[in-house]
Amino acid sequence: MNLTLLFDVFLIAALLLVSWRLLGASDLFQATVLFISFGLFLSLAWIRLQAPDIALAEAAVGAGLAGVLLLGTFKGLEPEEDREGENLSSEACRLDPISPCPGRAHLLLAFTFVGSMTALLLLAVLDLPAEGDGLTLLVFQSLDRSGVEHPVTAVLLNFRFYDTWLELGVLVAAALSILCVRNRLDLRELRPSKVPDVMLRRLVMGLTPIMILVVVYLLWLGDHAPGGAFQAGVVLAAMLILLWFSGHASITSLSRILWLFSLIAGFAMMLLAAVITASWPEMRPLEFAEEWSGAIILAIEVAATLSIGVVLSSLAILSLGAVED
Amino acid sequence: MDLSMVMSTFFLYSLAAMLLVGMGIYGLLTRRHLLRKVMALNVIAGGVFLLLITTAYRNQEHFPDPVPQAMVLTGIVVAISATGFALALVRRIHQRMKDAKTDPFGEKWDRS
Amino acid sequence: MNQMIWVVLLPFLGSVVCLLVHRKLVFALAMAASLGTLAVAAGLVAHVWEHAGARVELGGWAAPLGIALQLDGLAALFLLLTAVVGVLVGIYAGSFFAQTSELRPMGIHFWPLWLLLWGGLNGVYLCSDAFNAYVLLEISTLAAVGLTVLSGSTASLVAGLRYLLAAMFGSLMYLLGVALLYAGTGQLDFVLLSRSLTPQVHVVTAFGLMVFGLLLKSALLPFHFWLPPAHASAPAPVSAILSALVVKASFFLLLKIWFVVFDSLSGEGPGKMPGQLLGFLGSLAVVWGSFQAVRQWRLKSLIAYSTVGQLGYLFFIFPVLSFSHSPPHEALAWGGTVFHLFSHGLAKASLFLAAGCLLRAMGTDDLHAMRDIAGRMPVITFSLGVAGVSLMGLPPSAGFVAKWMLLRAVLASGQWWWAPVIVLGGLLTAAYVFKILAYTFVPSQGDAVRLQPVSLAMTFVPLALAMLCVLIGFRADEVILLLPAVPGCEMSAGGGGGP
Amino acid sequence: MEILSGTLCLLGAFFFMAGTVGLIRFPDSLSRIHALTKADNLGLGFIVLALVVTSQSLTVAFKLILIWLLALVASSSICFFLARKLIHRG
Amino acid sequence: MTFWLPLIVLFSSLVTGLIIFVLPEERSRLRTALNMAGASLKVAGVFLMAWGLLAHDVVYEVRFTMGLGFDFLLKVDLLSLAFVSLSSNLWFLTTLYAVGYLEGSPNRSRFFGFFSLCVTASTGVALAGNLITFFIFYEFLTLVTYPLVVHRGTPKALDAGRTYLWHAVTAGAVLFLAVVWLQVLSGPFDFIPGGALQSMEHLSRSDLTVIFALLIIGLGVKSALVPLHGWLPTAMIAPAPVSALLHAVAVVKAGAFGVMRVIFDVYGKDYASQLGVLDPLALVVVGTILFGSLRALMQEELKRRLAYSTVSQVSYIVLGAVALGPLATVGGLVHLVHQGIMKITLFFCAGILSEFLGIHRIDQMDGVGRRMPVTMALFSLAALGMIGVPPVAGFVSKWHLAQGGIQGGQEWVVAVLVVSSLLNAAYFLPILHACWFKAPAMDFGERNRQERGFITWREAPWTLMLPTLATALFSLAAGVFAGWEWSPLGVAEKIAAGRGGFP
Repeated sequence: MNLTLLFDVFLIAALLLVSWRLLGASDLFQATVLFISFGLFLSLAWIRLQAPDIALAEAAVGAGLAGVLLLGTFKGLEPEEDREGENLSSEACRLDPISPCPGRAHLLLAFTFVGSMTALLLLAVLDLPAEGDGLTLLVFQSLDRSGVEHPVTAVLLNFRFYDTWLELGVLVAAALSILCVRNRLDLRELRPSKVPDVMLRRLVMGLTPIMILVVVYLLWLGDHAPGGAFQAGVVLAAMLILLWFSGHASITSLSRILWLFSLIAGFAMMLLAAVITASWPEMRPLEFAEEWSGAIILAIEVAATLSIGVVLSSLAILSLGAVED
Repeated sequence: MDLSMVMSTFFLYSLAAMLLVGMGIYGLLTRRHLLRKVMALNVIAGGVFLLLITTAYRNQEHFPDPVPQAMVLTGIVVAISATGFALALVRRIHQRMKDAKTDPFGEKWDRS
Repeated sequence: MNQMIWVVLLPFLGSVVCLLVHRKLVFALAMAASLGTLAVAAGLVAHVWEHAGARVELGGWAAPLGIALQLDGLAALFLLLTAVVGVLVGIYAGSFFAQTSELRPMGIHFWPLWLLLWGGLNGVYLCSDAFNAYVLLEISTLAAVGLTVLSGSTASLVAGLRYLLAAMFGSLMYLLGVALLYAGTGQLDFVLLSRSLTPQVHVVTAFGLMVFGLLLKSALLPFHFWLPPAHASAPAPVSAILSALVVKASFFLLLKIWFVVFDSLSGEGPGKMPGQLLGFLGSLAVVWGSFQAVRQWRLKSLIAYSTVGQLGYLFFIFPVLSFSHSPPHEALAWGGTVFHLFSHGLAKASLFLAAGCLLRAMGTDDLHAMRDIAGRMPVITFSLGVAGVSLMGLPPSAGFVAKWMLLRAVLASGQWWWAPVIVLGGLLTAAYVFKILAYTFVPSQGDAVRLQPVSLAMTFVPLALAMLCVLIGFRADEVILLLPAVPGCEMSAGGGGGP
Repeated sequence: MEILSGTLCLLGAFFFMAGTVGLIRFPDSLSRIHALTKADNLGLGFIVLALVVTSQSLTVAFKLILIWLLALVASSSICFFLARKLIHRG
Repeated sequence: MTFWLPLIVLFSSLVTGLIIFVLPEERSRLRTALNMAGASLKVAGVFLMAWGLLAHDVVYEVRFTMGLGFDFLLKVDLLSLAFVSLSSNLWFLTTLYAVGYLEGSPNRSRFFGFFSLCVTASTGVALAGNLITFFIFYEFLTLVTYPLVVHRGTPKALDAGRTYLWHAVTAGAVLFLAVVWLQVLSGPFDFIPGGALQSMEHLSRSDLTVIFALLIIGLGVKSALVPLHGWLPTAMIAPAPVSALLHAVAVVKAGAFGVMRVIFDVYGKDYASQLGVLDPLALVVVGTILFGSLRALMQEELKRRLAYSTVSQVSYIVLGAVALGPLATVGGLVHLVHQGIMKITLFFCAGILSEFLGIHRIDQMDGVGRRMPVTMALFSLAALGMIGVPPVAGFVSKWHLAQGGIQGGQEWVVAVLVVSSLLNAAYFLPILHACWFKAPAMDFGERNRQERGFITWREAPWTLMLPTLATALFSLAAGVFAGWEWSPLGVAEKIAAGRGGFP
């Protein structure tokens, strides 16, 4: 029995060590790589805590995409002048370009503040009731009326539909904001910085059909097992990025309107569902009739996957593409 | 899996989550390179999500509680979109610095 | 009572349509969406006028499982304020972004983001679920930062990034608080939470974390470092929106959490200390923010620092109401705060828009460069003056009514030590308002800088906002009648519809 | 069956160990990648075999094999690109 | 009808002011016509109200609840009638004067807009029915007078404006605190001739004393009591009509009027003396009178000397309110009107001298009498009035103040009056002597005629002369016909009748 305990202790020790090294690492590149391993350890933790959906999403988004974004941004920040380590001597560094540099006193102050806060948090967590099943019973009772078997998908796309809709809104807001920063609403002329070679093209040609298969499988799986819109969307994003890298036609070859539409497809579909249900005479807003909810959820999931894939791949391409303006 | 075993994993992981949050905040406050700050924020987010998933894992009799898992899924997507935006801003600022060659704040923008 | 969801649906619909439709139609459609939202908001206010609040369970699922929308007096007032300022700023933005060729592309990005932000804000005012509030705050923050960096200048990029990091940190602390609450009680809905909370360690910590996160997002003194650069470097309509509306959303949530969710906690013995702390921080903000504003020489950073100062006034409600919920000064405190919200929202929006006109006309908003503005641009000087009057709290304006009620509440509740701060704040505000006005009187000797023509809409929108400020000053009774439906007094008496 | 999958797992673990030792000990990066990909692929193969043995249904076994194949393709191509880059940079 | 008349009087100048604001600069003819129409409408309305109130005891009242616990009240009683008639008549004359004075100078529509707003404020101060409405118009007055002080935009004007602002806004803040505190303690109340607080025994005496002190500080700044008078002399930078109407009539009198309202209608004279708050105020008043006259003596510039004389003269009014004798109350009230008329004549003459002869300092005034005999005659008349020489109005008020002092058993009042009259003589007579009996030091005629470019009768144009003449005649008539029932003295006696103090 103490084997799992041993595994837990090892996992937690690894997590804490990686995050400590990650924040304390002198070299920025090393910090980025450690950040990717931190994401992987975290998804390992999710599997241990029986949250397979989250593990899928964390591995793909937390470790994969965040890593790609960080590497892309890091690559853009003139890697060579970064070689010498960041020394904590007071005059060499600055907490913030404008505010003064974190001298000894500042570090001490920060340490005491954070120390006391963490102690308070630990006390609070110890005080938490060790036993409590939250809303599980309620979810399972109304699971059959939600039109979907898998409880997480039911919660996401029916019970708390409003949250998921707003979350896609967050994605759209982020995408729009980044595009405003570039002041142009399309990606057409973004080329990968290096010319793709034949080997990569052939590899990607082979991989693409399998990845499409995986995307559809994950999407269909969402109804009754861990899977669904987010995980499928992220795999789709990975595929699109690979296509772009290898010089094939990816989302950068889409026309402006088509690209914009696919960007907000998920959000717009949910908006449509909300508008219809809100204007429906006797039904309360966002309430799906029993027999229709399964079909509606599936349609929404397809649109959500499409828009998540396009948004996340645009994020990555924007940060990796050669900044030309 | 008897009850005490479940109890200890719950406390073990939630304590770890709080330590992660503490480390993340310390990193956020003292690290000065903006890329590091973004990473620290993601570490804090990881810590918070770990706490949520541990509370979901707590009731062992039947399936773990799906609501916190849905919350974490939404949280991950929110975190990645905010991080993506922050990184795009950092890259844009640095691009603007390089063009301008001068540093609006009087010294090299990002020491490391 | 299904109209409630429309106040969130319409802006989102507008933003989606504005993104896809051709450049020429964007302004017309956006204005249609804005006016529609204003109509629905007015309908909601009328609804609250007859029968107090309303509650809708979204998706037909009962509260603990599903999410509910909660409408009460305070929310209706916030909706109305956002709608009115939103429509007027929209009209201003229409002509602001049409001026020069390099502003025009910004205009296209402005509308979808602004409508998204508006929908998020309306969502925050109606939300009654802790996690839902987190997602709404995030969508508002991201859209707000997106708007801040719209102009693409280096200063706005740096300020936007610092704003984003601070806001993300605040939201994560808030989320941590929600996680602790959920772990402790298994509930997410505000009303159900307020019924099942007992003062344990983790509940108090969650309370502290959520308040800390929201304070960071509503820029109270120690956490205000991100506000002035962000609001000063953003384009005029955006900084008007940021100062008048966005900062208030997290304050609204703070009110809801303090007086609805943790109502039992903040009442007796130990509950007094946080109230006093917030009051102290508020008074520090009032004095320090206004003092900094007096020292600024650029008009927009002066107004931005004045926001930091004026926000301090909002935090006097916590110490005043934390002593006792006895009726005499409770209605006054709520009235004072709501009036201050209205007057600050309208006056600050008017000031920023007028500053935008001056920037457009003179090419710079440095106070030294002002030459005979009063003579050549009388309407803008007049709106600057009237908005300044309302900020100072001089008679005919809503600001005066706000200060009047706040001062009476403070004195009636026996905590007289807040009164001198309120009066001192009024003095410092007078200092920087008259600093602006003094420079508009400087005559232009020979070197009269030729003023760029400023379009009609851009001159008369600040005037309309300033006039609204004065108008509300006179029609105080209607707003006060709405107040009994405010969560503080009404909620504790038994909550909304319940599950 | 238990003992078989147990031994297979141990074998797999052993190969992983070999890979990591190779990673640390070898002088230049080229040989390091070589050691790493070779050992880890083999180790993964044994772990997958162990899982196939204990898995009840055929579809699960087939999926596991598919996963192993994909992992093989991925790691070998990455090793190829890395090696090419290293040689170019010389 | 009773509801509309006060509103018409109040808003006649507001409406004209707003219209003038929008008028383009060159439409001077229309602007003058508008000004004159507004002024005459207001004067007519005031006379109508006076006739209605005095003859038929019609009650004019406008009540309008503003919100939680306070309502906006305009109420016309005898005291407000005196002040509103003073300010409306003088506004009519000063507008005429200003049209002539500012001929051809820039930004006139802005000037006249704020000018009429300022008169609206002073009318509002007069007509206010309770402390809160009084406060609203008191603050509005500060707001609209600031642009007039900084009208010229020169750095000196901006500095003067800044000092004026600091004093006025601080006073406003202190007054705001006091009004709110009083409202919290006593609940909403209106001005009652005998004093509103007498009926409320439950209020603690210490709180009331502190509130009284705060109220007096708040009002003292505007009525230029000594420690708070700093802004008045520096505000002399403003153009002559501004310093004439504002610092002789509107702003300063609003402060004195406020003090009288507080003492008579809020606390009530007897209750105030029971509280023992009147004696320290008396001390301050005496100090102001003497200090004002002494500083006036030392001034070189004509307008600064007149400013300091205003500081001491206004304290006469407060002296009237403070001294126990009923006749002193009458003296104070009547001095409110007399001082206004006489001081405005002096400022008009000073304006003519500075505008047409470029005379600012007193030592330049030798032999001016020969150059402008009529102006200097009027100046001397008003100066004699200020000193208290019998036929002119000044004597009447000083006489009543002295009588009140003796009646109330306070001999020091008579002593103060005698000393200050001597000081007045000390700083006015040398001016008169210099301008009539000394040979002209500088030649005035030629330089100015070409410069002003118009051939006039050796005096200033009629638009400037007429108002000066009118105010001088007013001050003479107020003195000679004091006995007439509707003269300022008669009205003052009626006001004092209801205000306690009569045994």
